[in-house]
Order: sequence, then structure tokens, then C-alpha cells
Amino acid sequence: MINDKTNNGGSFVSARMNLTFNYAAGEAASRFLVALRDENKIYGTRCPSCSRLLVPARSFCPRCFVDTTDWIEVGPAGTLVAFTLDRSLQCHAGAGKEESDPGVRNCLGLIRFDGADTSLVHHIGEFDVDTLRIGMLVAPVFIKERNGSILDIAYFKPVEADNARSI
Amino acid sequence: MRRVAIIGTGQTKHAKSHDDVNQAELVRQAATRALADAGITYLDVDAIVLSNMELFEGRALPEMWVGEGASGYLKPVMKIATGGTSGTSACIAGFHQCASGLFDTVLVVGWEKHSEGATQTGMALTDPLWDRNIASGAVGNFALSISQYMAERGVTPEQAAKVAVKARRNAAKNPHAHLQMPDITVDRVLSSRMLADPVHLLDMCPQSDGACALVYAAEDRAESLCARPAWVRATVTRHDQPYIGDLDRRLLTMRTLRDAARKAYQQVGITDPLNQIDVAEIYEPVSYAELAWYEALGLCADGEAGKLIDNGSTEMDGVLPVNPSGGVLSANPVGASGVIRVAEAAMQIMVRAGAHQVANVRTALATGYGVYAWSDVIILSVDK
Amino acid sequence: MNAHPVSILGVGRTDYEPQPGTTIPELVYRAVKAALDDAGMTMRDVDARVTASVDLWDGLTASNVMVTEVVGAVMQPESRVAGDGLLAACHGAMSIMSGAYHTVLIVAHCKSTMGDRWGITNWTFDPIYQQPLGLDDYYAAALQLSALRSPASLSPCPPADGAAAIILSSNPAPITIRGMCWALDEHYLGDRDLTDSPALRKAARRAYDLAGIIDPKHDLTLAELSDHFDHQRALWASILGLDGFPHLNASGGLARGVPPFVAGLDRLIEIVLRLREKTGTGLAHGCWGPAGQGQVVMVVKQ
Amino acid sequence: MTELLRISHTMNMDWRYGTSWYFAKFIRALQDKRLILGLRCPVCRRVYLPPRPVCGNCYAEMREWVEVKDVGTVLAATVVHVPIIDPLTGQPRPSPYGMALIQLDGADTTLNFYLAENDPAKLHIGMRVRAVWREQRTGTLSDIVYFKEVSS
Repeated sequence: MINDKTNNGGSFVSARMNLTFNYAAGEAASRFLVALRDENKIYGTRCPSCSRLLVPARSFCPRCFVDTTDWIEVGPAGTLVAFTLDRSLQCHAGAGKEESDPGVRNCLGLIRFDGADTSLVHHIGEFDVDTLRIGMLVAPVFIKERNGSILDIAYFKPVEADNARSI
Repeated sequence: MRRVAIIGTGQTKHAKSHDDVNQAELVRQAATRALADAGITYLDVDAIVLSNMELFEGRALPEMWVGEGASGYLKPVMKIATGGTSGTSACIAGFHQCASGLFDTVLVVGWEKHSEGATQTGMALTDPLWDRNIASGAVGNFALSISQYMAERGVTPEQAAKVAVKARRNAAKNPHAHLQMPDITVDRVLSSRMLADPVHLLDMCPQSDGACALVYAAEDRAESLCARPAWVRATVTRHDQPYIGDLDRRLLTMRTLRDAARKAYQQVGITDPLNQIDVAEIYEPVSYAELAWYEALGLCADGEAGKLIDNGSTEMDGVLPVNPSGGVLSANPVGASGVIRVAEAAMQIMVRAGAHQVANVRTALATGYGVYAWSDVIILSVDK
Repeated sequence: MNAHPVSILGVGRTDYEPQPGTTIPELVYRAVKAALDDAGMTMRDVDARVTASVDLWDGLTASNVMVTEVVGAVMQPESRVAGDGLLAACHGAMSIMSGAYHTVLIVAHCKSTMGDRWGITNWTFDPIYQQPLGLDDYYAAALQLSALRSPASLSPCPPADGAAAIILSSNPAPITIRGMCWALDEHYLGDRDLTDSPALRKAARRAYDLAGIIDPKHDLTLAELSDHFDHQRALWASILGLDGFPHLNASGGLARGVPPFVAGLDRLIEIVLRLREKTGTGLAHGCWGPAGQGQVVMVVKQ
Repeated sequence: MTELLRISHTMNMDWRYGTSWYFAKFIRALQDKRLILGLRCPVCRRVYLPPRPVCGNCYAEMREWVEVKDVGTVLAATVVHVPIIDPLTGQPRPSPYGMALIQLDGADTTLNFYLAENDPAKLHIGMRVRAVWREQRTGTLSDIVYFKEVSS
């Protein structure tokens, strides 16, 4: 084994990549995003083989490799099944969101809708750090100017069970 | 080494843009078609090898998302990337996986969606300390090497244009090919826009969205599933130095392809490639390169490539049809292009090439090309 | 895999630490030279090589181009896995088992301090549903920690730059590969049970079958796991059937700072070095992608 | 028919590329002294540009520096008419422009570089060219503007 503590005598050169990519969503994800944009609705698709309801909607089941069939509306409220709220995340740059937005605390969650067999990842906002817990009911807060993106939902926020339908 | 054959292939339509499918769905189209062609289901696939130029679409570990489109859930999935040769490298890796005895059925899928990215810029993301200061794109770099090639070998723009015409006329018989220009003529090639002297627009390959898949099976399985499998008889890889200026007259010498072909021919017992090979699918990113590859592949003596295209030897009805599919000049989803070469060669052996089928194919040659002068050579045969 | 096992003839690696002034080719050259020296070989003895690196981490298109010369690939065969180095070792071993080559050099390299360590991993997530949320490997691990209901803080291994190399051969030698496999989990984080890894389960089962391992805790002498985050060590161990196994990550694991993609190959090197001291059966584990979506296992024996 | 969407993402990140001893020395000589340095292989004696730690043909370490002239011979030439996106600026490079593979006196590899001349009729293999240097050099290969025919 070598020990390479030799003085290298090198420095470094910085270079930036500034590139824009335009990804085709495909028919299924486009339909999901259009429903989100135009109808405030969240859809899943069902696998005819394993019967799982996959959310967000997609064209095929990754486990059974068959086309999904039925489109089924879920939510809007769902159950928080995991979330990131770690002290180290306070200084973790990344998640493309405004640090200044008081509703967002670098918190991402997994949300399981009734009837769905998979969870949706999204931001969690407008919460009280001390009371946020797994099992809580959360509902989407939509932005005003929609453009057909998963970010047409700003975040999910905790709600009382009674209010879940009124968001 | 246990025998391994290709028993099925599948391609998408290669096109300027595929908006109806995302990358995973594009891959699934090709994979599904290959499985159907092989007469198997995704459950029969033991392992998967993927090929893609990730920075063209700005992806990091694209197999994580796109692998699902190849039925990768809970399967051994390996992503191979070696520049332009990625597709042929993946085909060779998949062959090794199957021949190793670890896996009986291996699926290889290559894809690219150039419409989603900034290919030209992505391609220029080479050595930041050197190449990025002197970027002239693939066209400029080819044009430089072509100027040397023309000067020494006396090849003419008309002869190169004939290669471009042959490719697009063949492509007109291939429903998967991107460029469909059955009426193309030498004059149209020569009057198309000059990109970099002497390379015209129609001398160059397009940028395509597309995917291609093929299925390998080990001996027993191949014979039980396929009446006429395409047996893999030789695979040889040769890489070369990293900078264009390192390569002494690269198109003239193309030492990697020369050496790889010689070794592959040795393994199969080919001494007269022009007459002993029945069809070739070679990776020609520009018309002039095909002429240079004729020489490097030993299809003719150095300096005779122009004659070979003039006398029609490599046309569909010639002694050795080259690129019946239309080649890279007619469709170039980079990560898939090498897989397409191998799949098209296999289709010729399996007699599944449809309107661009060559008669009586027993031995087929496929090549991969990438970086400045990297080569893969693969020989398939109807004989084990 | 027992008929003609692939042997490990030499191992080499650089120091792992931030090395901002050093080029990737130079790092790779040091690791390759160390492995050749360790095996008592020269580059002429090598038939082919498999490198492991990922473009976006290196900030280069086709990043293996830059290491062509230092891995001895001029006019020679090279393949390249865009993933963990232990996968490259699997590729090399299969190439030998296929009869294509006798001796294959495996090299993995990454300078994780070159770029935005976590920002890069945002580009792994599907661009439609997950990438826009700003997900990256750090968040994925944090969700995994939450799903595990762990009170612990998220603890990633320190960033580092470096390269590792091993030499595989069909020539008989004391240390041989007895089993290997790898697999991918689902991509959408919400599809996965983050408290489990079916991919690791599947890969381990095949590797154990090939190696004839029935009771891992009894049949294995030591194991080196890729704990990119501290909480993953116990999770992977439990899935591998190694709960409470005393000889786990004797090296200290990735906590001492091992670059991504080098990590799995470095686990194998740790196993080889220990098996040279004391015979036994070792397991090397690698994983790559969000919350270990990709999993690879290799079993070696002396 | 569903409306088909595309999702845009912009990658805007920095990378720090190490230079090691060999590129650091090359750049310093270029910037400070307008000097082009190559490394010589101890086995095949080829002089390499750009410098690198190992000769790929011989697998030999290179440590011997050689001064290469900023004058050389054109071995291949073209005029590029398409506006290639310059990866350094992200902007199209003004076209047409001349490019050549230039064998600098003292080097065995060729340098691909821009030419001052962009008329294909005035370019020929074998022509002698000299580097035109920037007044304000920053320590990159771009410290050379282009190569210009040596007037006889």
C-alpha cells in the first residue's frame, strides 16, 4: 500500500456548468400534472397485475412491468409517514426552495393517501416543530400561478381530520 | 467459454424528439419489443446492462430512474459508459455476463434523448484545463482529421457524398431510422450547408431520441428459444490516447480499429473480410469516416476506399453491404447507437431485418466508435 | 463459481482526503501503481481494465477518457461502469469467468470535493416528480432515518477524494471470489420501504448461494459494509443476516472518509488485507444512489 | 389527446479541477513567460502537449520538461461555419473561424487551435504559423488568441 503524502505542487481551476435541460414528462405524467394544474386533483394509476395503486400516477408498474390501467383520484389530504426534520438540515442547501419562506423549514415528507399503495414525496410546511409527527394528516397548499409542475403544490401542511376535505 | 447468442432485438422509432414518452418509457418501448422478439417475458431476464451518455441529459446515475423501464426492479443492473462506444461496450459487457455462467439471459438497452439536453455543450465538457479552451465541436474536429485524410488518400467530396446517399437510401427501408430522405442525391449532399470544410450538413449524423435493446441467451436457452440465433464469435475493444492531438493522422491510421478488426478476424478465421463477411453495421458518425473505416477494417487497401464506394461494393446489392439500416448517418441516439449496430447485425443473421434484409447472411460485423479514436469490433455468426 | 474461481492478486489505493490540487489521472495512477506493485506485476501483465466513475461527480463528459493512459488502456481493452467500484469488480470477474481475459485491473475514482456534493445527487432523481422538490441523497437518507423512527441525527461520512485499484486474475492465488450479485430497488422514494432493502436481500441471497453460505454469522469471518450514512450500517447488517456480528467494519467503515464509488471497492480491499493476515471468508458490500437504491455484495475467501 | 409537458431544470454548479504539479507548471510558464512546455517520455522520446504524468504508449512516467516553440506547421486545417457553443461562455462562438492541427516545433503531438485566417482557400497543409498572445494573460490555454501565418 502506498502512502501518498508527497507534496503535489498543484492548485485548482474552477469551472461552471450552466446548462438547461427540458425533460419530456411523457403522456402519463403529463396527464397527472395537468390534473394538478387545472383541477387541484391528485391521481394515482392502478397496476392490473399486483393491484397496487401507484401515486403519483405513471404509465407502468415497475414491479410487474405492465401498463397501468385505471386512473383513480386520491387525497387531497394524506398521512405523513416519514419526514426530514433534522438539525443538520437547517444548514443543508439543496431543496430548490426559498429559505426566506417561513412556511418551509427544509422539511420533506412522505405522504400516503387513503387507498394508495405508495407515498408521495413533497415539502411539508406551516407546521409547529414540536407537534409534527408521523401519522399526522397533511393536506396540499396550491400555489396561485400554476404551470403544470409537481411544484404547483407549494407544500403539504398539517390539518385536522375534519378540515381535510375543505382545503 | 460457453456459447452465447442474441435471440431478440427491439428498437423505438428514432426521431428528433419523443415528447410522448419520458426516458424510462422510451427505454421500456425498446425493452418490451426485444423481449417479445425473443419470445420471453421480463421475468426471464436475469441481468440488465444499460448504456447512455448521462451528461447529454444532465443525469447522475440515470439507471436509478430509467432502469425501471428495462424491468430493472430487484435485478442486477449495470450502467456502462465509454463515450460513443458506450453501446458496443454495453453489448460486450452483457456478453461477458452471459458467457460467465452467472446469468443465462441478459438484456442490454441503450438510449439517448438528445432533445432533452444540450448535447453540443455536453459533448464539449471535456478537459477543462485544455479542450474547453479550444472547442470546435465534433464537426470541427472531424473536419480537421478529414482534411488530412483527403490530402493523403485522394478521397473526394463526391465519394463521401455517395456514402451519405447510400445511408439515407437504405434508411428509407428501415422504419426505425430517424432521417427519411429516399430522394437524396449526391448533388443535394454537396449543396447542403457547409458545416466545416469539407463536411456538409448531410455528411453528418443527426441527433436523435431513441432506444435499442437486445437479448442474449446462453447456448441451451438460445437454441430452444430461437430458430436462428446470432452467435457472438468475437468481441474486441481498443481505446486510445485522450487528446485529438495525440493521435497521429487519426483517420488515416485508426490504429484501434485496425488492430481490433485484425484480432477479431483471427478469432473467427477471416482472412478476406470483404468476401467472408456478409453484412456490416459500422459506426460512421460522418460520411468520410465510413471510407476511412473501410481501409482500417481491411475491406480494401489504403487509398482504395473511394473505389469501393464508386463500384458499389458496399451498397445493398454489393459484395458486402455496409449499414443496410442507414447507419449512424440516419439515426444517432448516442447511447443507443452502438447497441443499434449490434442489434441490426443480429437482425440480419436472424433474418428479421424486413425491407432492409440482406440475403444469405452468415457472418455479420458490427463496430463501435467513440471519443477521438476508440473502437469496438463484434462479429456475429449463424454458426456457433 | 467454485470451478475456476477468480483470484485477487493485488490491491492499491491512495490516501482518502480532500486533494483539491491533484488531478484525477494522478490519483488513479498512484492507486494503479500501488496495486501493480502489490501484485508484483507490471502493466504488461494486465489484459483488460474496468474503471468505475460517474461523469457528473468528475464534472466531465465520459470521464474515463482522462484516465485512459494511467490505467494502461492505450490500444488495450477498457470498460467502464458508471457506478460503485465493487460493481466494476463484478464486471471484471465476469469478463475473466467468460474466458475473455486472464488478468483484469479494476479502478474506481472520485473526487467528491470537486463539486457540490449533495447538489449533484439532485440530478439522480426523476426530473418530473422528484427532482423539482430538491431531493438529494442527503434528504433521501434523512427520510430513511425518519422511516426507521430513529432518534439519531443524520450522520454522513466525511467527503474525500481518492482512487482504489485491485487486480483480478484467473491465475490461482490464495484469495478468491466465491460469490457476487447486485440489484436495484425501486426509484420513487415513496414506492420503497426505506426500512428495508429488497435489493440487498436479493443480491445477498444470490451471493450467499454461490459462495455456499448458509448461516452468514457463522460462515463469514468478517464483513465490510458501505455505511455512507451512520444509520445504514445496522440496517444493511440486519438485511445481510449479520445482526450483532462482531467483525463488522473493523476498518472503521466509511466514517473515516472514503469517496463515493470508491467505497465498495475499498471495502473489498479492506477484506483482502485482513484475509491476508488471517484466513477466512469475508463479505464486501457497496451501495450507490439514493438511500442505497443500488446494492452490491461480493464474498471472498482465503 | 393529453397535452404533453416538458419539465425544465437548470444545472448551475461549479467544479474545482485539480492541476497537479504538471499542469500547474505548464500554466505558470504560459502566463509568466509566454513559454509552452511539454513533457518528454523517457522511453519513446515523444514530447507531449498537453503535459500529463504518464506516456500512454509506453506506460512510462514523464518528468523531463522540454521547451516547445510557439511556431509550428499546420498538419490539418478547416474552417468551421457553424456557431459552436463555447463551453467557457455558454455563447455561440462567432463563425466562420479557422481551426488547425498544428505541430509546434519541438513537440510530437499536435495542438488543435484557432487560426486567424478563416478563408479556406488561404489555408493549406504545411503552412507555418505562429501564436498570437494576449497582452493580459490569465493562465489558461486561451492566453493564445490564435495562430497566424508566418509571413515569409
